[in-house]
Amino acid sequence: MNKQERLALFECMLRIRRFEEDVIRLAMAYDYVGRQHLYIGAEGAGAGACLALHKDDVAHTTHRNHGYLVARGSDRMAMFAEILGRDGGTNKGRGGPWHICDPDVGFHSTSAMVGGSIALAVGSAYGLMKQKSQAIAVAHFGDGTLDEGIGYESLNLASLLKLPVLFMCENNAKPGQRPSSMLAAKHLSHVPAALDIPTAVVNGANVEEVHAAAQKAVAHVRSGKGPFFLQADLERWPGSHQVHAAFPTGVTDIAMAWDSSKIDGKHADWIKTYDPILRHAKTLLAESVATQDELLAVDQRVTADTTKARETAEKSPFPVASDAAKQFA
Amino acid sequence: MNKQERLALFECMLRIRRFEEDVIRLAMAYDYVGRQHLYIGAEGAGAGACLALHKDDVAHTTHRNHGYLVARGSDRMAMFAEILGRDGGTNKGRGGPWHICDPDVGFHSTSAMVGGSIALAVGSAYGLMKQKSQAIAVAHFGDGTLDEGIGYESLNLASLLKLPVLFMCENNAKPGQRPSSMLAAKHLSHVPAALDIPTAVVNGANVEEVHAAAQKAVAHVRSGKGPFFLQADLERWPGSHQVHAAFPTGVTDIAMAWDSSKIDGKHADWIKTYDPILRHAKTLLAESVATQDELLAVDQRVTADTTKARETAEKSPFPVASDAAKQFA
Amino acid sequence: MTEMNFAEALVDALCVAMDADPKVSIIGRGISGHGAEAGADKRLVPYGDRVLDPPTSEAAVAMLALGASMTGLRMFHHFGSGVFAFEAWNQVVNEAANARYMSGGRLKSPVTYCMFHGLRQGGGPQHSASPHGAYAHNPGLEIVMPATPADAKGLVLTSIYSDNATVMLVHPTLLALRAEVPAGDYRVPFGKAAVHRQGKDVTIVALSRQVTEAMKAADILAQEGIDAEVVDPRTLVPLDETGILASVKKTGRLVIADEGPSFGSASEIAAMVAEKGFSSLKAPVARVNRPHTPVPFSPEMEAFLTPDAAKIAAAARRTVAA
Amino acid sequence: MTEMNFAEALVDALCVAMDADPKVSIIGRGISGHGAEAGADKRLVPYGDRVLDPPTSEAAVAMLALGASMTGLRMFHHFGSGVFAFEAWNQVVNEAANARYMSGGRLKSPVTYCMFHGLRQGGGPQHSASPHGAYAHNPGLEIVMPATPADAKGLVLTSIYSDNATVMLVHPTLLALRAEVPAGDYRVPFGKAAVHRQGKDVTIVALSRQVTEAMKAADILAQEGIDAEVVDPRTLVPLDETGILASVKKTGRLVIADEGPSFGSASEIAAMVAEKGFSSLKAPVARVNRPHTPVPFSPEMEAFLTPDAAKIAAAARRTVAA
Ligand SMILES: Cc1ncc(C[n+]2csc(CCOP(=O)(O)OP(=O)(O)O)c2C)c(N)n1
Ligand SMILES: Cc1ncc(C[n+]2csc(CCOP(=O)(O)OP(=O)(O)O)c2C)c(N)n1
Ligand SMILES: [Mg+2]
Ligand SMILES: [Mg+2]
Repeated sequence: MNKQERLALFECMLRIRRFEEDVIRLAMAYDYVGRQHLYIGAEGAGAGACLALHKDDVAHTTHRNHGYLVARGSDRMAMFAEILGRDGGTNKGRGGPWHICDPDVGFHSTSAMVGGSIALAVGSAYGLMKQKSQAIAVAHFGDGTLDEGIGYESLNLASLLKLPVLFMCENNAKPGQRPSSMLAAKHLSHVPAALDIPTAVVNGANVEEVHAAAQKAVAHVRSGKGPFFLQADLERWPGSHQVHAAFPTGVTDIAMAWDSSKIDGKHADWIKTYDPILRHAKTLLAESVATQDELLAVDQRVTADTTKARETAEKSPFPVASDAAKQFA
Repeated sequence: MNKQERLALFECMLRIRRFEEDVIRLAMAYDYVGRQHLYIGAEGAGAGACLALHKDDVAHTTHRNHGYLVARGSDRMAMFAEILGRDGGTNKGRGGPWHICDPDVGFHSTSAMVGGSIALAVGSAYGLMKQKSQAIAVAHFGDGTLDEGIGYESLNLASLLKLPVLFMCENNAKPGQRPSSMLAAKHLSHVPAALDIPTAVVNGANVEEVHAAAQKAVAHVRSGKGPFFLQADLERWPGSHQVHAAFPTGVTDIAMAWDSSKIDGKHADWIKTYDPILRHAKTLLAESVATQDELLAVDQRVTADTTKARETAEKSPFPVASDAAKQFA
Repeated sequence: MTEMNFAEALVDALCVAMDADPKVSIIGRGISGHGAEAGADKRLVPYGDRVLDPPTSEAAVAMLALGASMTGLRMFHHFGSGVFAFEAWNQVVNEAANARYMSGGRLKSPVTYCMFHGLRQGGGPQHSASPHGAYAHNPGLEIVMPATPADAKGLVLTSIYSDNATVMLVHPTLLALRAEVPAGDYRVPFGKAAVHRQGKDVTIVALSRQVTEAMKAADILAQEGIDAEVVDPRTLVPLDETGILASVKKTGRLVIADEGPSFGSASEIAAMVAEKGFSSLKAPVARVNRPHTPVPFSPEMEAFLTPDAAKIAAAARRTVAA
Repeated sequence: MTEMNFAEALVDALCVAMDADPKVSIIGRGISGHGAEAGADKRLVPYGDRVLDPPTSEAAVAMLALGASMTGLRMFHHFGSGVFAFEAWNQVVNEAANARYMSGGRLKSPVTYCMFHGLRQGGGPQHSASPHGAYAHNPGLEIVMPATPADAKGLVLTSIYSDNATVMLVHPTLLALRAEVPAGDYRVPFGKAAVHRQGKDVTIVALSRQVTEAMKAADILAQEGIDAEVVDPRTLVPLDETGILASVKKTGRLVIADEGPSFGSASEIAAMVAEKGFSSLKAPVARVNRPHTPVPFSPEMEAFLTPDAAKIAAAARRTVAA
């Protein structure tokens, strides 16, 4: 990977982080903002996978969806506006945070039902194959999806029909907390393997490892060899199931990558040893790919963009309430 | 296995066969008899498994249910009566052929939804475990069940909770016809194996092989070690999906076991090389466990019993039609 | 116009659509059922893999259809029995039904889910459901119930070319029904009731197979001097409220014949008239439904529960006498 | 009698049942929701593995509950949101609903399926369903909708001791509602409406959270000289037709307030009265439902769709003026 690509991964992850931090700010400011499932801590998986895709590849995501859309360049103003239920939102305020839809950058329906995204992605793959498209389909989903029968059925369908779909599973079912899945399998990937789907498992905190594996997986799928199951193991960010908006690990300061005195609080350990963005920053510095100033400059740009997008969204109007029952034609 | 046990397997299989033959006769005589899913050709699996159970073990079956009930001694008159929709039926005519229920011999709900029996059996296992019963639960189901997500979910639940349930899968998904399942797995049993359930695969046409494996599997489950998945591979009987009642392989003549001149017709090959009853009869004769006369005597008894049960059922009254909307309290 | 049976009309519509548009794609088998009309499906064989025979995985297959429809295919997915589609309930009523609206109109979801419903003689407790009312209860779906071969063809084509998710329910006993069917790309509009018989004494709103029964009932009633109007809404969502209200305004009396149990389609039609056509009503509304009970297998019991011409005629007589 | 909130009353009922009967067994978590009342669930911790926290496999878990109930356990299974239970639709409406009847009465199925329903502010298109009408449409199920803490307790206990499959729907915004609740094994009979307020001008039949709204509407109406009677059926199946008809006979006017869309509970109640209480009616029936549309996330749009006291009062005024 060249410098530009490695910096692109950094910028992509940071864009996601800054976006989610602003979502927390919005959730604190507006009581009607729905329950948030934030992508903080999973940026390595999302950025690593999404930057391996083409613009016209079709993805379906779960409730934890913001990261992928930001990674692939969905308009952040429209995303914030959707989260705020505004008329200028990606879905004109009809969908809200769980259902952000942006076909222009490859995002079809986002389902908040566990098992929804994997099954829809298999459908997209079928549609793309029948239309002889060069694009592939991507299912972004969590380990919880393999608890649901439809997850298994979807894997089977894809394998049977040799569909062009990348199964991108983010496994944060780590011991210690109540896991988001309860699977008797010794390893999640035994399930797709039993259905004759090739699999690979990577460390989701290592964005370069994810990206390399995703590129291989995408090439496999795009070449017509059928589905591939890529599993990124993750450690859950402490706020990942928050009901009330909060910053358990604080706002990320990029300087934490070189100045650990800035790190404190209950979750200092997570920040120090796990945070995928700081980890990648450290690598870039250690391998002299970038300087501290270069990284700070990226952050400044990203933060400014994000803030502007959020502020514009906050000023944007609501849809006309009495249009609620109007259907789209 | 001693002579008595080996003859018991023979008699059990024959009881099922004679029963199903009479079901075909009824379906020819009464146009309202529902669509029949007959157990002919699968007797090796059903008899082999059922004779390994205790009377209080709780089983759930699919649409192809008659064989198990006959094997475990459900009153055949009441079964025929149910198939005829009579008041004296096992379910007072409310259930019909697909739903024969007989808790007295361990049969709780029979579901005609693919995936129903396996899931209910897991529930029975949960109930038995919570009530510290020595009994186990048995799920009788076909390969089709593993197409359904609920089949997978049920395997997972049983494995997670270490439930006392025997998964008795009859796999007749043989190439050549449209199979009853379409699974991308190289072997069906890879699915339970991925969920950490021990498995064994036997030839369902060999009743002694099935029986021995079932005894081992039942012992495993009863000892508290959790579920077991026993797969009996079967060749589909040519009439197994019949819409119109017919005898494609004819009425079984036990003498075919020693006099092949009695075998003819389109499916002579199936009768000669596959029929599990004739196969077992040949073994019993070859190993001098029984004589031709002994086997014929068993048949005479079984056929007479069956005929009597059927005729009694045919004479039994229908429930009062206007009671249809009355619920049971 | 050619005479054909309902099963042939269904399949004819699929062939017309596939011939005209390469994006039309089908999932399922046994579209013409498992009875004497099953042969109609043979016309689909030449379309090869444009007709997918799926595994027994209703939920994932329904989503395959929906996801594919979002990429531009026009999907027609036949589940077989409506009770099998229960395995895909969330996928149809919560995913497909919401897909277009919740995208703010950015996605289209041209998927049609077709299935059999009804008291079919010997279906027993688990194979006799008539779930159209429950589907109609979920906003975002178009609900279609053809009662004649021509409507079968015309409604299939309108469903396929609709950009919304549509659920079509077919009564298997209708498959053998023969009648004239228009050739080519014939479409029946959604939301427009068919008045099968004009009358002035009582309106019988009937759905699916009950249209046939209502026509028989009207014949019986005619002999007794009662002049019944038979109205088939054809689509439940959208519902032709104007058409139904106009008929009730003319007759002043309303009988609704539907195989579904209470809390369903007949309830909605009765409620709608009690709200918007109250001043037209000269007598209590009457519903001819299956009673609120699981369906027994026993044949005489099932017949006892099944709405038919005699029961419709009896209800109409009561209503006219009230 | 102790004052407690609805969530505490629900949990109290479960504890009473588990203490009295070792066969009572629970599945689910978040019975008291995820809001401020969630702490009520802590009382369940000491019951250990009598409360199972299941995987996200709604269909198989619903069948686990049903199968276990056939072996003698009395199962209470909470799905969380009602839309999650859609994944178990076939298992609830086709397996559990039919189990007892189709066995000819040989099996019992003492299983209760509990879930949240409703427009809950910000649920958006996929998390706002009110499926009670669709459940009620499936014969064989008892359908229960408590609107007060006391009814929550009393209906949970009656459900647990019922030998039939029962579906209970709870509106999450009710969880915080506080009121007196009887101690011990308190049971509320199925099929008996509660008259929360006597009145002579108009009957408001209200369900679940709409009972609270209807009471507010009655206060508003009282100030205008309109005397409303508020009736809560509490169970949809069995439905207290006698109680509803008696009220309509007294008032001559009927408004039905229910969050479900059309083709549902309000439709059934309206239809039932249009059939059996037609001669009592002095004005058109009025329904206050959510409109027939997917539910938008945008807060003002959602509010626009949500039935409330003002909408109920407006409907009552129209009805009284008609
Ligand atoms: C069908 C269904 N059942 C239950 C839920 C409730 N639910 C929301 S998120 C979640 C956990 C999902 O876990 P996973 O997919 O691993 O995602 P994570 O939150 O861990 O990123 C559950 C069970 C749901 N949304 N849909
Ligand atoms: C949920 C559901 N979907 C579809 C069906 C229709 N169906 C009836 S039998 C059958 C095949 C079942 O195959 P298998 O379980 O292997 O049993 P077999 O008939 O081969 O013995 C199917 C798909 C059904 N009964 N239930
Ligand atoms: Mg997870
Ligand atoms: Mg099979």
